Amino acid sequence: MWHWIQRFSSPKHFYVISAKLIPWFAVPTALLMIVGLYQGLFVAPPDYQQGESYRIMFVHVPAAWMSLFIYVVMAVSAGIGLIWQIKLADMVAVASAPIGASFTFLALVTGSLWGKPMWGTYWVWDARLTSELILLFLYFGYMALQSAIEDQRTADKASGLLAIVGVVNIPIIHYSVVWWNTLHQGATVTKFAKPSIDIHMLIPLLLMALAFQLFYFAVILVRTRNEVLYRERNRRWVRELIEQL
Amino acid sequence: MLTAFYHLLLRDLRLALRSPHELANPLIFFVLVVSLFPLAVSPTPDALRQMAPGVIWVSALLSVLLSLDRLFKQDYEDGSLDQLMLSPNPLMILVLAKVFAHWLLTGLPLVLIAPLLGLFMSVPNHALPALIFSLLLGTPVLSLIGAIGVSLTVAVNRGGVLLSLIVLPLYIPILIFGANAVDVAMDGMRVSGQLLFLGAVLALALSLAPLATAVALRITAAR
Amino acid sequence: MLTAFYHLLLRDLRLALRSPHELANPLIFFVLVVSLFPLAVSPTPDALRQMAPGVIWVSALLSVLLSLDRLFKQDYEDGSLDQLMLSPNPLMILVLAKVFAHWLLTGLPLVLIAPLLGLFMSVPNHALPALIFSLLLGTPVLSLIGAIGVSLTVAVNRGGVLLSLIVLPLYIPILIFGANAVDVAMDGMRVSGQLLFLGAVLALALSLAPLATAVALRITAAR
Amino acid sequence: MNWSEFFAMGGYAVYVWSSYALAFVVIVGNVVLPLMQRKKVIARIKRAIRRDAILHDNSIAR
Amino acid sequence: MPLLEVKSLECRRDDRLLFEDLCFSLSDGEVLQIEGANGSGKTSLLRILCGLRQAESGDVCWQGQRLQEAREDYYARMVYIGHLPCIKGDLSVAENIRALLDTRSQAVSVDVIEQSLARVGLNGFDDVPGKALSSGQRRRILLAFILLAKAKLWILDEPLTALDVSGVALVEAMILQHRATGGSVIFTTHHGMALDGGMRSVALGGASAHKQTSQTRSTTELC
Amino acid sequence: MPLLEVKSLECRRDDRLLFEDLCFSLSDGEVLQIEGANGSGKTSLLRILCGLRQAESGDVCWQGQRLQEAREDYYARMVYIGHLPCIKGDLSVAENIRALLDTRSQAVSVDVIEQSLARVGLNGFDDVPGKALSSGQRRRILLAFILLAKAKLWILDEPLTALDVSGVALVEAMILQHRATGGSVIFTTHHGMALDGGMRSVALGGASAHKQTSQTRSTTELC
Ligand code: HEM
Ligand SMILES: Nc1ncnc2c1ncn2[C@@H]1O[C@H](COP(=O)(O)OP(=O)(O)OP(=O)(O)O)[C@@H](O)[C@H]1O
Ligand SMILES: Nc1ncnc2c1ncn2[C@@H]1O[C@H](COP(=O)(O)OP(=O)(O)OP(=O)(O)O)[C@@H](O)[C@H]1O
Ligand SMILES: [Mg+2]
Ligand SMILES: [Mg+2]
Repeated sequence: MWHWIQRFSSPKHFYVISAKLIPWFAVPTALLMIVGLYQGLFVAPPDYQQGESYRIMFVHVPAAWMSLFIYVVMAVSAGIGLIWQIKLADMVAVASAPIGASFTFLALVTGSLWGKPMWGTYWVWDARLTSELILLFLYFGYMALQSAIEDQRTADKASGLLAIVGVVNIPIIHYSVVWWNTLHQGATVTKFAKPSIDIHMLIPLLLMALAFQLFYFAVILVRTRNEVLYRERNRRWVRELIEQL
Repeated sequence: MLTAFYHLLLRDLRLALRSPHELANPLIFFVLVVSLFPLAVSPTPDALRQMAPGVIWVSALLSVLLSLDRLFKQDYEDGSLDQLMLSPNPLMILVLAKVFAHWLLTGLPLVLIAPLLGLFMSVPNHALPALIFSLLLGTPVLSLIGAIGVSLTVAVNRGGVLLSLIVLPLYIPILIFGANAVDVAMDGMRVSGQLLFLGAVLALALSLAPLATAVALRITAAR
Repeated sequence: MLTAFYHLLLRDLRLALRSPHELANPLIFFVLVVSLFPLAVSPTPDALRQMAPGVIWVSALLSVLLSLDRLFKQDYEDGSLDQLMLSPNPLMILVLAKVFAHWLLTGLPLVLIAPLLGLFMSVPNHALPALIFSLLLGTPVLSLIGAIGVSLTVAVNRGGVLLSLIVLPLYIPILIFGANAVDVAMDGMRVSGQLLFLGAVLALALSLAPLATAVALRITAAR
Repeated sequence: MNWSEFFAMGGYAVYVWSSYALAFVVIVGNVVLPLMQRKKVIARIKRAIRRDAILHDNSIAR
Repeated sequence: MPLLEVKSLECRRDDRLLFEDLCFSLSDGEVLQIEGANGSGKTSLLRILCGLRQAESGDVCWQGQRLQEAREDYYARMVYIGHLPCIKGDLSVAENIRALLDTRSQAVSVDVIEQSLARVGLNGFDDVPGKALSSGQRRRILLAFILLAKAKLWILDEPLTALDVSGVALVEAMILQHRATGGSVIFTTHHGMALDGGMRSVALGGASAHKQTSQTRSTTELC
Repeated sequence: MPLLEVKSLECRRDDRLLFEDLCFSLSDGEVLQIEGANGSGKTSLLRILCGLRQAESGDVCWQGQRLQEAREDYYARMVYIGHLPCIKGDLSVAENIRALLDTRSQAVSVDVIEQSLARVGLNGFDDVPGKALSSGQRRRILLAFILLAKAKLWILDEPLTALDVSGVALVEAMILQHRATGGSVIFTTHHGMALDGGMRSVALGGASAHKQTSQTRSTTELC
């Protein structure tokens, strides 16, 4: 097991393998997205309360989920990089940040676009909305620290530590709707009991969520590959590879 | 003389842009501080609207205050300030260049993002121009006055808090008129009086502050 | 080990007290910022009371934030930090000593003056204990978390704003619970829940933050 | 259901379609940016290879 | 068993390889000079030897144990001074020395400090604040610190910086005396040091052709 | 008329008298060394000569005019480097040089900068950021600056700091060449500089007994 991890986590090996993996994520992403969009926009019935506006859900909720998920991935891989000194893990963390930030941004904007018709205002300062905003700042802080420190090793370790410390915010976001009474929807899908949502709405939502997930995997591979190339730019194998291009 | 102004301005801008986070940071700080208030106060939209001008203006002020030490501190510590003072060009012009760079990097972004924050804090649309213009006239004054403060404290170790002590009282008139302009605009009244005042203060500061800063630098940087 | 803690604590206190303005400054900054708000907002006593907990807490937070750079920055720049890291004593203990000194110099004075400011902002008497205790439990956490942030940015030029970007998001839960405690107390309700939370966070921070800071220092101070 | 009704989204068109538009932008951006980044990295490495070759030649010439 | 052993150390800065496969060892009573032109990596090497930096690969062993494992013992028995002053401007000379010794948990009496100050040519300066010293006087404080630190191993990065002729002679005498009592020294300098009895040297960067020392010189043991 | 004339200068720091009634003058093509032990006031004197400090009494005259009146002309024709690096970590080497020259309103082409970098042994380093340089490399940037500054008078405070043997030789050659073209130099150093053709020296603080230079030495003209 350990041996396998070591082997796979060698940047060169990763670079070779990942090239083959990307299509396996990219193609299903496209398919799922098309099906999900069709189901969400044409098949799912209007909501009896919210009318058509609820269709924002099919982008808002997956984006919001991804914003949390990516942060956890980032923190965990940063932790792995910090403790076991696996360079590839650091690279994954670094590559995750901009993707996570963009999804957080998407969740924030679509949320407030949804909020206008639902709550009558784009923005309220309640716990979930605010903590999601803070999540965006955590991403920014990570990226800022990463770019502010010149030495790559130092930058990885320092920003990794920050990512780990920032993870405390994740449960706060998730449980904010429980701990504080807020305007925002409580858990409707992720409840353990039967989800309190119409099955015709649930299916496209899950499809879209899966599509977003796979999309992340595809993009993270591409970004990590860039990171590998850049950081190993003085290694012989990269030089040879580039010369062949 | 003009080229010296221009080159120094360029150098400071380049230095700041070298690290991309530099550019975004005062902005993010501003947004963060503004959002601290609703969090801490958890108000109704109405109460929020009422506090908005004050909160935005106080945050802008603090954000400028915090970024002041980039004006001269580092130049002092690494000796570049000595070289500036040994320039054949009038020190005043160089000071003006540095202050201008500082404003472009901190004040201007605040002005640009303020309308968005105004919306967040449910400032009505018709009051946004007043918000923008009051900041546009007010933030350069903050930088100019700040420069005097920084030049006075540049030789003081850990002078950060001392600096705020010196500078904040001087900022207060700007704060009052700036916030008041927005307040008044929210009530639908004319704000030309407040803006005129801010403009007059800006003109005054532009003509006097660089001189005062230059004099202060010659005094404090003797070592 | 204990003597190392004690001596370092003493050194930092002595260094700060050497310049008397040091001691007063965070306090004065706190008072100034708190008084900026009534100036900018010009509210009724009722509205003032409503904002009071938030404003006091935000100002306390900013005042700690501003004073954070005295924690490690100078030691880093003049090489003393290298010497600390070459100490045979666990770095964690030394970090704890420095953080404790920082709190004694910034957090504690804030706690002591807060009731006065509360009265200024017409916080009712029965809510003052909540104000004091929330600050007493909260400000050490601010120093502890701040230490992590400072240690991460200590090698970054002009890291002041970067520091706030890193630290403020981590401060927000403290801010929310702290201000909320006072809010709730003003309504005459029990605040033990909020205070318990703050206490728990303090315990957590006390046990983890010095370790994280020490790790961060070893990372960033490599040069 | 006809198309104009579909695009009207029951009066919520602005909100729904701007959400989807933004989602589109974010997704496309997440595809395009890494690919551009890849180009940049490769160009940079190529430049480094060329520079090293020149340096190498020089040192041999000496 | 050698006191300090360096095993195939590699160091890179950015893209440049400074040294690789560097091996040498140091035993009791030995003096070792690290040679090399500007930028050849002397400072980087010394910081790695102190455990302040991590090498890209290779190990540093203290009495047979890897440095990371022997930290406490190692730090109790070595002392390092680098390019940076480590002097607090607000503390007096005596307090500065005391603060430096405190990190090593070493207590000393006033008399002892005064003796060491006399030795380094700072008699009568014990209550002068650090900021009122000239550059050479600051470096002399560090010499007093080294004298008092009672360490087995001295690691000195350009100890002659800013010292006048009498200062140079003092450092030479200090090193000779330390060696005579069984201590070891690793140092760098660009100015020939007159140490009779010989010392070994390690050259970095192949740039040592520039150097014309009149010392006995053993070849570097590259593995 | 001498280029620079010093008339009965007095300098005190705190309560200590460093020198009084100091007089000397410097004409075209002359090289003058300020001698003195650590703390004898060399740096203070040079800063007074630059007009960065005010002497307690006495005058400095540039071509017969008092310095305060001749500032613009004086600064256009002199260049000073002190103990401090003047190097911006975030700017590249070439940009650093350009920034220094900009304060003198001097524009230079890329080629010229590269030539001067080659001269000071930094070829190929033009796009390396300042913070990635070793201490000696940083000082070499200043040498390139002096070369490009086209000044009549050089005032150099310990120009040999951190330089290796080749660096010292470079500074010697630079000074000789400057003198040959009619330029003048005032410098301090604790390490003998080999300047054939002789130079004058001024000793401060009576501590020059320590110095054993092999130079031709004229006595100080104390009035
Ligand atoms: C700017 C405004 C908004 C933000 C920042 C936001 C943020 C979030 C976040 C972070 C989640 C994921 C929570 C988790 O998985 O723990 C989420 C989920 C969700 N949001 Fe929003 N939201 C906003 C507005 C809205 C609005 C206006 C609605 C609808 C009225 C809404 C409906 C939902 C729903 C249904 C979920 C899924 C809940 C679940 O089952 O987990 N959101 N939102
Ligand atoms: N900021 C200051 N405040 C008070 N006294 C000072 C200050 N700086 C220096 N001094 C005192 O002035 C004297 C001269 O200092 P100066 O730096 O001019 O000496 P120097 O000849 O350059 O010494 P060195 O060879 O060590 O650089 C010193 O004895 C010092 O104690
Ligand atoms: N912070 C840094 N980041 C990147 N590279 C650096 C950094 N500091 C130094 N370097 C590079 O590492 C090399 C070695 O630097 P180091 O300070 O160890 O040299 P040195 O031998 O001590 O030189 P000097 O005699 O000038 O003090 C230099 O060529 C420099 O370019
Ligand atoms: Mg060095
Ligand atoms: Mg000096």
